Amino acid sequence: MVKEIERAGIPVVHVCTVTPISMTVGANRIVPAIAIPHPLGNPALTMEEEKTIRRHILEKALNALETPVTEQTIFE
Amino acid sequence: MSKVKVVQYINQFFAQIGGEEMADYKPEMRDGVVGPGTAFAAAFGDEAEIVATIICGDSYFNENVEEAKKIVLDMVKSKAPDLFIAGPAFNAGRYGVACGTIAAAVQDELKIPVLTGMYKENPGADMFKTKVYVVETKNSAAGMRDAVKKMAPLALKLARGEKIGASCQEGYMPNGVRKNFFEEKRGSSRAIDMMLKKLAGKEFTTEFPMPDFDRVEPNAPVKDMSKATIALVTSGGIVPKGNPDHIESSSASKYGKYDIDGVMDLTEETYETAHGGYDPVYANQDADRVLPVDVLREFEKAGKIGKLHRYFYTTVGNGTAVKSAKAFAAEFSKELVSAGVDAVILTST
Amino acid sequence: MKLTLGYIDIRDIQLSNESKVENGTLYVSADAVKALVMEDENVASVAVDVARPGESVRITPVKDVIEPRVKVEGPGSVFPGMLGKVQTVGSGRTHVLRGCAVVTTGKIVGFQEGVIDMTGPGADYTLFSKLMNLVLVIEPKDGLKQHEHEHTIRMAGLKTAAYLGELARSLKADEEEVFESLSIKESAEKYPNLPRVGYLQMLQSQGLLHDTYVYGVDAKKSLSTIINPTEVMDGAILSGNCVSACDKNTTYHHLNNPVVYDLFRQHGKTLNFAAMMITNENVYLADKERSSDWSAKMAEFLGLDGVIISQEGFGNPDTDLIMNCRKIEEKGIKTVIITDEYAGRDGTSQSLADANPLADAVVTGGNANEVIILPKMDKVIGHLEAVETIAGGFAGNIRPDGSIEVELQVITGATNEVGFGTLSAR
Amino acid sequence: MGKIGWNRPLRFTGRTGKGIDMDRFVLTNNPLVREKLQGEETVEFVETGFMELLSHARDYIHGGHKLLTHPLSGSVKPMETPYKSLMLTKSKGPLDLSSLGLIENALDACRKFQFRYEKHPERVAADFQFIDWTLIESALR
Repeated sequence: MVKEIERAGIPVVHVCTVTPISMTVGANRIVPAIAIPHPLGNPALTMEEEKTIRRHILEKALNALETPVTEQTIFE
Repeated sequence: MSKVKVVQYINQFFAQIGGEEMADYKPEMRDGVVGPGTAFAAAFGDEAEIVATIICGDSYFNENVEEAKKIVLDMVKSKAPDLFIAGPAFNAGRYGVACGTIAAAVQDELKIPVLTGMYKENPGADMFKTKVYVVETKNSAAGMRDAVKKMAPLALKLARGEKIGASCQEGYMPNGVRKNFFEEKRGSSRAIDMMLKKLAGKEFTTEFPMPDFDRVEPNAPVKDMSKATIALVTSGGIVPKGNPDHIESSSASKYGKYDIDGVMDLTEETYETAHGGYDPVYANQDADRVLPVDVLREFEKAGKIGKLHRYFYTTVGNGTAVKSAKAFAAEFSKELVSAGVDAVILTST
Repeated sequence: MKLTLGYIDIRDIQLSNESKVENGTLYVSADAVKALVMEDENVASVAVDVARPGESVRITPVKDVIEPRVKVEGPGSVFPGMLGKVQTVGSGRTHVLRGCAVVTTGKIVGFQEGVIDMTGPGADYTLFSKLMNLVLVIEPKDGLKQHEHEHTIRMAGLKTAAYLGELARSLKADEEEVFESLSIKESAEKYPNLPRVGYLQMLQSQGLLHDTYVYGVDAKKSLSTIINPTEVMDGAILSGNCVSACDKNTTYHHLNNPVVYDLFRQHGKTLNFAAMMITNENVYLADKERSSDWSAKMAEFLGLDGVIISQEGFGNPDTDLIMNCRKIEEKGIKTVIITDEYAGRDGTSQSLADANPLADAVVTGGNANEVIILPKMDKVIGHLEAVETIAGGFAGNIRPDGSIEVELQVITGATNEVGFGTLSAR
Repeated sequence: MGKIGWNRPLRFTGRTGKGIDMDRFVLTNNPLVREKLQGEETVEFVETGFMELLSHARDYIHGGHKLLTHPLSGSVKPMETPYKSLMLTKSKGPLDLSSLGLIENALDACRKFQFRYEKHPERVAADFQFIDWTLIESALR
């Protein structure tokens, strides 16, 4: 899916837990997420703490979208 | 057995009307054989007859797809043929795409068997080889004789509803449907032949290609994020509560597109996941954990991003099963482009 | 190690009061065979029957197919460690009753498959339909446990095959073939310019009806190892499995392993058949890692340029197959893998349960999910209710005219992964 | 060297050397497996279907548990037998990618088979249970 979006000419960042799968499916900008059932959250935390994590991940995602890349890159 | 009735579709060039300068030529139907039809007619002998030939300019077709499709479909319908042949298009790109498009339309809408042919690198080949039978031809019209030799027998089989063999036997491009057949040599000796070629650095053909691992070049980054429209796409199956479009939990046959105009936060009461590929408890409690609308609204308000796109797209494809997701994505990516979306955040579980 | 195979061609089997081979006919004393099989106190009864190519006969559920052979010269005897003593076989001279087989049937579990049709469309999918088959229908004593039942039928087949093989001991061979494998050093010196090709055979080893034996040892209990390819011709590897019959190796497949024979036939001409390795397909994931590590290590140690890998079974062995392939390729050694496919009835599903781009050279035995209609046969040898189970079970349907619609997977050897047949798919 | 059990097989890391104390548990929907392993192994028995059991295992893997046996063990087709037993670690760690790949591929593989086992008679169910037992037993012993 990520490849098709990229192919259409839109830069795309893939936020996902299993980064090696993201590499295999051909994502170019990758941001690691928390866990499969809750990639952008963590039910063990309070809602506010969760939101902080989510902000953090999305800031990385925006940063990835603003960064030129020439090959598959994971933004840790 | 009665004679098979065939309608053939060709472009302005093969109808000897003209080259690029005549590419705007509008669809026209002539009775009987035109151009390459002669060679097909010879190959068919008494088995089949080309009752009509439809001619259409490549530019006309590609620039007026819907209109051209409708006119050609009506023409084909009026002749009620047993089979529709488009091309062969060889390496002509726009002709190949036209052949694939119209063949797929005839097959789907008129339920008439279809066949086309083109060179393997013709863009029409990749686009249509899994939808209609596409015979692999040489890269120029000099390969007409060879193309007819492969296409004519397959055409007859298709028209008569006979069993179609494996791609390598019948000459069509592999279409993702695995078909059994008997080889001449047993498996062990085929393996040794393949090994010897591989060791010698010669070309060999695997009998089962591994799933695609191709790559797409990264696009240029977003220049000014504060003015950019960001769209959210997820393979995590987030849908409005109640799953109004009945998106299936696995092997999704469709994707969802939902309006989030004015939605600031996804709550337990309003959104849920339709995904069957993971424990849904956490996403159902708070769908922002998968589709982070809440934080992106914050960013929008703070001017970090220009705006969040009005619609989000959702599928249930999991990380490893990419088969059907690909087709959906190609479709909605077009919408994203025309809606002026600058970048996409795709979240996966 | 050098082994001469003397082939005695069998063109017919007749039940008779004396067992002998005469003018290409194998005469079998059913009484003698029965007595032999009944030596096992777990057997309640045994019926002996003959199925010939072209006859309207269906054999089911097939447990094993075994070619009668006898060791004429050289150490050991056939099926070492199982019938004979544990002694290295594979040298000297062995006689083969070519063109015939012992087929055992026995209903060990309620969902067994394994069909051999001697005529009709199903016959095209199993090369055993081309053989003269002596079929043993074995009934166990009441209450016999599945493990012992399997063992009883396995041994009955081997003993009968060895008994028939014995008839060939002093016969003159119709044809002879010599197979010689050299030591690593000798072959390297003799064929310095030929590519060194090895064969890695994967053996099913997961549990009851999923086992393979090497010199009598359950393959799951062994690490990957080296075997001399002529050893398999004397029955060093034999089958204890039959579930999902299309891609399981019977003992006949092991004795006639086509990768071994075809590599030998190219040996010294286009390649140097440098070594044969065997490995297992265990359930425990750590075992899979260990066994495939070992295969790759051996391939490197033996200085191979290429390895042909054959799989046995589907699903979980796909993981072993891809591990073996990937780890060997990562050593810079080229691989070709032989597998089969489960692409769904319509052929559109993903064929293997695992994949890797390094597996770029694949030979396939075809799609085992493809549906075939098997017409009603005049006679069924074996267990009628097995046909009903197959037909009514997961893989098939009974049609009004008595024919059954089944997937190829029920046919013994249909999509064999040592490359025994010509079936393929694209 | 010598006294700390350095030569003990790696699998036996439990306090007592008994399966029940080791870092493993059996997830099964097979009553025979529950019965056979009672008191010997940690068993989670779930009364559910084949696919559901795999999904259950998948959730464990998503939570950081590792698979110890192959989810497609056995050649009895996934949709033929209703029974499945597999082994996972009790401990949790970072997401184990090979476990994840295995379980996802297994679920994919299952979807292409048709469920037919409801047609089998009672006795066959016992056979299926037994075969499933021998498969998991081969990994435990």
